[in-house]
Amino acid sequence: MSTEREFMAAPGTLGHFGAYGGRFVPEALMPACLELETAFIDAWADPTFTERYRTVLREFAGRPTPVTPLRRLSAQLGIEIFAKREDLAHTGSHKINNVIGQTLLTKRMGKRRVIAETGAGQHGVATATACAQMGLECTVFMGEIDTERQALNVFRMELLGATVVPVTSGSRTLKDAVNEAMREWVTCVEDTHYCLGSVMGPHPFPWMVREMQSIIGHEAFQQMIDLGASTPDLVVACVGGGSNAAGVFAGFANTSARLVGVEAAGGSAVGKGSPGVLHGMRSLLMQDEFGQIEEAYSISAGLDYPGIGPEHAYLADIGRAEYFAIADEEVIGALEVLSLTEGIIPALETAHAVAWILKEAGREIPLGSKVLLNLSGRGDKDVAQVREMLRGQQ
Amino acid sequence: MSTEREFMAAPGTLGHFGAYGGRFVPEALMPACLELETAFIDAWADPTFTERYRTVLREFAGRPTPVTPLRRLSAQLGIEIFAKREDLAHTGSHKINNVIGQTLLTKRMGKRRVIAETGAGQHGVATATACAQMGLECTVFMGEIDTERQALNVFRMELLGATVVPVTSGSRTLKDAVNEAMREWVTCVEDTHYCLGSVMGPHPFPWMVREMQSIIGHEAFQQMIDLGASTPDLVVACVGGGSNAAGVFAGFANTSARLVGVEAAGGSAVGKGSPGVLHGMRSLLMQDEFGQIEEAYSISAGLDYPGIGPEHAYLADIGRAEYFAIADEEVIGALEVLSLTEGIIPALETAHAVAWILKEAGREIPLGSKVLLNLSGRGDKDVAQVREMLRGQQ
Amino acid sequence: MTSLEKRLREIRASGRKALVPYFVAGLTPDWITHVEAAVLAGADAVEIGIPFSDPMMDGVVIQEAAMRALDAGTNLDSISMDLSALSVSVPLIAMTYYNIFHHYGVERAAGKLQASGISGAIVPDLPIEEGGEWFSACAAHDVATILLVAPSTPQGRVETITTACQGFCYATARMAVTGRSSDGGDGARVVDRIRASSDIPAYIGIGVTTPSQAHDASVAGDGVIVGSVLVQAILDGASAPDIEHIVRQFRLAID
Amino acid sequence: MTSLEKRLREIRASGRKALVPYFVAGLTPDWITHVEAAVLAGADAVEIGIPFSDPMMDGVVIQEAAMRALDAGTNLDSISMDLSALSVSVPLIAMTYYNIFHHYGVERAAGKLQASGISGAIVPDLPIEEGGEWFSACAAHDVATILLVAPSTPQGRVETITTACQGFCYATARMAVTGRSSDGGDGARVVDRIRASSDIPAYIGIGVTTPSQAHDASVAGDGVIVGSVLVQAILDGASAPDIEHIVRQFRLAID
Ligand SMILES: Cc1ncc(COP(=O)(O)O)c(C=O)c1O
Ligand SMILES: Cc1ncc(COP(=O)(O)O)c(C=O)c1O
Repeated sequence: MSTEREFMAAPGTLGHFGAYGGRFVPEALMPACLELETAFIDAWADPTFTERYRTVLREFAGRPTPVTPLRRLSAQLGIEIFAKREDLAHTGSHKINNVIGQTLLTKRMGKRRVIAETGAGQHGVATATACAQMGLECTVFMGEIDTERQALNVFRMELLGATVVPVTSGSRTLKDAVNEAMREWVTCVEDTHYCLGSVMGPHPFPWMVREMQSIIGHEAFQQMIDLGASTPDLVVACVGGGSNAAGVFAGFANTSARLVGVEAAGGSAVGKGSPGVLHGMRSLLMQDEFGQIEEAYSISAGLDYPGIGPEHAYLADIGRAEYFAIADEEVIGALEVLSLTEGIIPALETAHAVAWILKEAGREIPLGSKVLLNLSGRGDKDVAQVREMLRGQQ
Repeated sequence: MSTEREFMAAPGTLGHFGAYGGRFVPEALMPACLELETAFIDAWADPTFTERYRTVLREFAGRPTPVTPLRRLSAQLGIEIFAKREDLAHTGSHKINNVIGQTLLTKRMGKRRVIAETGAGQHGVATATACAQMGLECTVFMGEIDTERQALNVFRMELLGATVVPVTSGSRTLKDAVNEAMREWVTCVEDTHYCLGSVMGPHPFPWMVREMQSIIGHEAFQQMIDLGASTPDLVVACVGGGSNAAGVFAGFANTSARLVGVEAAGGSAVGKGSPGVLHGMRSLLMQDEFGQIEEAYSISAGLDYPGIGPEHAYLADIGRAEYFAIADEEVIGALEVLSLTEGIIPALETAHAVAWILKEAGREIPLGSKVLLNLSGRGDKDVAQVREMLRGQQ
Repeated sequence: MTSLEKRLREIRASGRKALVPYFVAGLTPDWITHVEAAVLAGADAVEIGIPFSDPMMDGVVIQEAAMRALDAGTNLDSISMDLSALSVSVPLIAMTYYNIFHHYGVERAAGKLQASGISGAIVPDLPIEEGGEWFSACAAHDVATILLVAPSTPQGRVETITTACQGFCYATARMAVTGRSSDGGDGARVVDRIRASSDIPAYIGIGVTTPSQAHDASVAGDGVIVGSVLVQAILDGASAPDIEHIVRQFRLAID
Repeated sequence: MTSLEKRLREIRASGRKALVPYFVAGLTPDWITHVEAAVLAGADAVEIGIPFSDPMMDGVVIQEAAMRALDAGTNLDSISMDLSALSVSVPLIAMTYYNIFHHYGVERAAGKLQASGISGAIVPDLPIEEGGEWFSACAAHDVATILLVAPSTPQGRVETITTACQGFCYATARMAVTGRSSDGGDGARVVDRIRASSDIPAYIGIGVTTPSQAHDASVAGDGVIVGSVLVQAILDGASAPDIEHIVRQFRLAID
């Protein structure tokens, strides 16, 4: 892998990542997107802002999260695995990093309210959390089906003071929640920020969210050195929209590490998708022959998205990152293995990345390799579901 | 408060804290207790061991946990509140600190198996977690009623490879789980360590667990200085057995800080108890006129214990710490307030400490005071229960 | 100048305010008869909505209609086929989201529109910055690329948009998605800003629900787009004569 | 020397192995008749279990019995009252957990035992290190403080224990709580270690379930304690004659 070129640099003002990205939004939202871009560029270059961002992450969200050497699993597989522990961040996943950045930016832009979409509820809970902490009003759009499947997360958001709006349009899941949040945003851009939950949507979101998640990769890069492990041979992360993957990749894009994104087979935009335009971006999407977007289906709600962030589509195009898919059937076993051997119950999303490592150790991953796994979230939210599924199998 | 005397020093070889503590165990367990005492003293003085303990806490459990200034709540109450965030430790509470110390000690003693008691399951999950990480066999005793109330935690422990034994004797809750673990321990002391979950039981447990939890207080002491806040006026923690309180108190016992333990009204050993002997220790216990131990009842399973650690009984006796009780009715509101104003959903146990602060700001807590709250655990485990209760109220 | 724009300028020159009803293609098997009815009632052009799974700019009514149409198997090819049975004298304008054309292939899609008798296209999620490919393809097929100006669009941007815009300029009356609305909105102000930078016909749409709202809009602008109220009627089972009746109310109101 | 120890030494001197059945006080309303039946069948002393809510050294049988007795309102006062109706010739030994006496007040409790005709006490969760107060109170009331030695007790500690122990020394046959057991256990080895440091009578208990186990234990030690098997029988509804019959089997086996 040549590193002469700079990977994961800032996109231009159009927000293009090769053939992907851009800003495909109604005119009504265009000023808000432009305002956001300016505000973000300005804030991100302002040491007072970035210092505040890092302070809140440290004091409130528990950063830095550690890197844990997975010694027992490593010994079993004949490779050396390290886990970046986003499961230990406040609210249980990497989602909080982005949300704290965006809510601080909301205040800086002088807006008083935040809207967000959520699938399983992780991003919604994180957003509600940051809004509570900062005294912002918060409305979360959630597919009606998801509000039923994840009733406890709805209650959690409500406890945190957010209003949860069940979305009854379309497939009544995540992608419709995004549509609805966009529709709402049109009506209230003046005083409301739309806090998108992954590296998707119109420019500057994919870039901004990646930047706000890149703290994962930058921390991990230094922590690997501190552990005496230096640069890993592979960096592996699960991919829904792609924010945790983008965040960890950002720390290693310009090293020799191989970057691997693991999608859910039922939501595999790189594996099964083709270029398209949705939710404000051009990217790879799962769609039918007439360009109608297909519903994703995955055992893990957080990977249940028919698209992928545009920068990932680009990284796949140029071969800087590779994307693999893991089927639902492989996921539970991986969750069990990590729990049993390392005392960490991962989120179902994360378990996809674990499953890929278990499967490819000694194949795609040569024996003796050093692997950094981005442990994007904890499995507490999934334990009831896993229990039902394991019972079903018996 | 005079600080000429040293508070929270090591107890003597009999494990006495004033009139409390000791080692009230069957002869069969006496050698194991003595062996443990020797092993602990030896390990705790061995920099290799303490370094390993701190490394595992850092790399695996996410220490140090931050201290978060609760700015919005502080402004509302007119006092300055800081929260020590044990909710961000792996498995969601301070319990992991103790468990990692004890499992490392188990390995050092050459034992291969760990048994533990658990009420709601927090200590059980933490123990199962540490055992999985270290490759130790693990059996957790849990009152049958609790296994039903906390079925998800049972499943969590099983995912982590532990065997959960429902205890059908007595009241089939926590205190019976302790009895049963003791009974089991008698039969297998040779190769099994009993990993007690709080600052209770026979010497050296109350002292050892306090030492293993004192990292909370020592971290917090320095963090308060780093935050420019120096010594708090009050340090407030909830008290079940008393381990999180003991851990945080340990960092401030020899400062001018007022130490406040908050018990559940239904499990208030200081408030309603009298001296007695149970589970290997002399302490304050809730008991009837003939010395039969009463069942505790609290909305929070982790405070559902009729006793308190002997050192707390002593600190209460000499007035170095004060203990207050909070009724069930006050707890949910406190959980809601902290969630809404600070974006942190606390455990029901922790919510007792929060409730006391809300109630006493401007009364027991003079306006302008600096208060350190030990945020012992996160509320995710309790959200379903809280939801049911709030529904019931409507 | 595209033939659509020529035609719309003629209408304006004649002193007539343009009425542009919107229909969701494929919503009912006889959707073509609704188009015909509207023309009969005095429509000057008709918007043909091509249903998309994720209509980001549409409210519940059009969302629901798009879902139904898709469930019935509607797609660009079937719409083209249906349109071959239509013979009306007014221009047809496609309205959909960019992915439909993007996925079909922009060149192929523009050709298909032309072949189906469509002379304009509104793609609300395709801004000028990203539209290059599509605009060229349309130009090659005499399909006018109609752009939108919103109340939030700054004047500088209005100029850029009107410069690129063909046929008419779509003045969105409010910061909202399609659907019912009770107030008059900001249409007049948006039209003023369009006129400040261009003499392209400016039509007002989004939330024009009642004939009286249409009247007000027609006073300010050169034409009015009426969508959700018609689609709602069809969802409720309106027949072609019903549609004719409704459109006529709007015609009367703006004349 | 306490009167209990004097009596037990006499029994040993006579060449007789001591049989000590255990009953849970208050388990049934007529529990006193079970004690009498046991004496009739040849018991040399009787252990009176005072029920405690948290019997840490007891297995399921005695736990269950203690619960039932407590539910029936049993307490130190009621037991004392019940015992006033008992007239048997053999010594009675209380067995319970320390909190019962601690809470009652050690001085008052020892006095109560004496007044109830009890001449010894076994408190398995009270080790020598913590026993001082209780031991003095007992000494003042001629209540022998019987201590336990376990298979895990190191020899040095055995010496300390036997020095303080009165009446007899309780050799626990196994690392286990009370209850059934199928093997013979380590009783003989424990007795050897007691004898290596003292000539106090050494009785074997914990898990002595069958007459044949009792026989083996009586060969090794000076006496045998039989508990759970009797308590189980009572839980199952045994009458006083049933108890007499069972105890007689044990008597025959050790004679
Ligand atoms: C734990 C966890 N990991 C991964 C994801 C997927 O999102 P992304 O690909 O943006 O990291 C989610 C989304 O909810 C998540 O909760
Ligand atoms: C979050 C939390 N806080 C407090 C407690 C009470 O235990 P302790 O008093 O030992 O800290 C528990 C026990 O389960 C707990 O889970």
